[in-house]
Amino acid sequence: MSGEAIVFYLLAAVTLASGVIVVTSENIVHSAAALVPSFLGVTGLYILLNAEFVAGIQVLIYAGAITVLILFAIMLTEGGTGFGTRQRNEQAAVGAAVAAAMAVLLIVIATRTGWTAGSGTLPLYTPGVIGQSFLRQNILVFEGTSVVLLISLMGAILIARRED
Amino acid sequence: MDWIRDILRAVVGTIIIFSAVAFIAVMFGVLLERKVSAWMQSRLGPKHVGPQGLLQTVADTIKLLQKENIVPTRADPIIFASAVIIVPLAALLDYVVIPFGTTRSGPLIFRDLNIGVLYFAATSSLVVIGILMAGWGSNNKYALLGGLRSAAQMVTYEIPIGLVLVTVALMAGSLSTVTIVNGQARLWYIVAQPVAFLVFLIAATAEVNRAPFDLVEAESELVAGYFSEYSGMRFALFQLGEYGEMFALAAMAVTLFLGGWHGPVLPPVLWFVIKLYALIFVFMWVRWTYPRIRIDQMLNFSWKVLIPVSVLNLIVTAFFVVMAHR
Amino acid sequence: MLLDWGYVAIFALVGAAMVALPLLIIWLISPRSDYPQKFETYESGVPTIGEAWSQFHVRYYLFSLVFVVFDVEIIYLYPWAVVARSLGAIAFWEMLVFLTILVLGLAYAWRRGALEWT
Amino acid sequence: MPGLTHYLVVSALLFALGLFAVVTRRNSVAILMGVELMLNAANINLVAFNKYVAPGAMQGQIFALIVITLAACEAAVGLALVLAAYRTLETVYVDEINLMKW
Repeated sequence: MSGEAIVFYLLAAVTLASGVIVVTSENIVHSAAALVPSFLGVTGLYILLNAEFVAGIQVLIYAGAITVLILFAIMLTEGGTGFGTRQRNEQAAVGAAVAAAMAVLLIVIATRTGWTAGSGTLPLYTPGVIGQSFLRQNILVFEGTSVVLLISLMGAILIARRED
Repeated sequence: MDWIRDILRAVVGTIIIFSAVAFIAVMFGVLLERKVSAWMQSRLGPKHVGPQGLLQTVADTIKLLQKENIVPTRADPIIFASAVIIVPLAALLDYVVIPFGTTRSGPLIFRDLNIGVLYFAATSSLVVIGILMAGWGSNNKYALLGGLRSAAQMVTYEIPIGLVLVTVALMAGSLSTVTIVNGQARLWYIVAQPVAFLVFLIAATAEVNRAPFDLVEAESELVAGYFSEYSGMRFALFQLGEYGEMFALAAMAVTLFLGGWHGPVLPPVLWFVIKLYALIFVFMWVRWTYPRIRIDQMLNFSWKVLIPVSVLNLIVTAFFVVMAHR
Repeated sequence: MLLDWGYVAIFALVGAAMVALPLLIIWLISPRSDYPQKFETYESGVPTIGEAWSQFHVRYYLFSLVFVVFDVEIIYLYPWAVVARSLGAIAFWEMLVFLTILVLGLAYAWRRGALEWT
Repeated sequence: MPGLTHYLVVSALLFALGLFAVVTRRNSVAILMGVELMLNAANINLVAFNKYVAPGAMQGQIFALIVITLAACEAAVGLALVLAAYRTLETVYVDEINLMKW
């Protein structure tokens, strides 16, 4: 087994194991804390896929910002007080079956399809290459994002602010 | 066997950087803090352990090692234990991209990453998670309040730091720290970017929760903030995290604005260390001079002063960089 | 490039081990006490009342909300900063549009009082 | 050497985990965490396809960045909704938020 394969399996194991903690833990703060190793595992996978810029963004936004937001939201609502409360609804078994069926379906599709290996070599995705792409081909996406950000900022403030 | 050599080099490099940060930066930094504060208040400071009190922090660390190992029964054991690893580790991870000097065979840096400053921003944002976990895991009212305040403060001041990093990256045309330092061979960026330097310095002070931004661990109201419940060696590890982060930010300021290792006559590494300690002295000077500000002033200052100023500064810089290039 | 990140991974692993080392040492050598008061939560010396895990004010959320949006904004500035010089004036104008829209967001948050610590 | 299929399998498993959280959790914040896991799974796919199927183009990575952005917006707005619901109904459990149901 090559070094890359070992690293891949380790990262996949970290991602999925902490993912399992996220979805099964009875303590909501443990779930949120387990999100961090899961996101970091995905970061490692991005690096294996030669996407280091995306990996940096993943840490900055997911691990550094979204998790903080989630932790804040937990502490502003139930916090740790919801320990005794049931965390899963009555359809846990059905849900597990659906999720398992979904996983099987996706895996079958992924393994049975003959993916055409693309032509061309993978360029080194430096921030510069990404920047070129954003400012040239994907300029509309780039400017559109800022509008989306503005709208979601306004919407979220409008919703979260106490009206008094 | 190339890969064995690589692994060995990485491990040795890590151990060197960690020991240097722990002993030279943090232990000496704590001593320096006490000496500087004593000097500013016309006291003598630690004087008895070793020559001129030089070994005071070593003695303190040995004392902390022998303290009882106390985890409060009401605390959440897993979160409580992981926070104490995350905070110092996230602070120390910053040192990967800091160029300490240069030798004939190339710059003295652990690894010159393509996304250098972005990596720096990403790892320092991980500290916030550790602090929130420490505050929540302690199940202590002071700790939780301090943790929430710390997190609010650190995320607020991450934005101006990010904007300043972008401004410098724009000047250098690269995110790699080595390229940024090389770009300052003739002129340090502080000359062209005094505003950005000031913003970075203020935001860095807030980022490491030092006075005047120490309202999150204000002794008189919050005991010690998020690490109130951590005693003995765990307390020392939080100190490692805090001082490690302070030195990392100062080193980043040196890299971004003060020309890194560049300087006449003296060897490069020495120049870097001199600049680093000069900035550390400024941090300490500020800490022992200014009173603590209130939380609303702290937040207002970032959102209504620092961020608009740094956005404006970025636009002006972009204008000059792009127009000058034509 | 993978080599760079291999180094970083080893840095993180060895670093975690070195940070955990003092914890192992104190686990081995530190004295134990079975004095129950020592394991109480600290509350200025009086007996602890209730759990600390309670509800907090929504203003913390408003600040982290504005933070997330601006943090996301900055990730788009990094690649732009690298190529702005080579792309010339067009890069400047594109970024001006982008930043203006986000400054509008800041102005809105300011106006609505989301940046007030009330 | 791990190939495209390896990444797709990991992402399928992560997606299923997220889906499980979304359909069975009662706490709305936990549901949002499940959604974040699903978005991460989608992102792994995008970047993996970029590397193995279309290495010349870079739409995969660009799109992954867009998805991360939208995930941040979604988290901000979603959690704001949770807070608003908590303020009026004093619960974050989705089966107790039933004002519109009769």
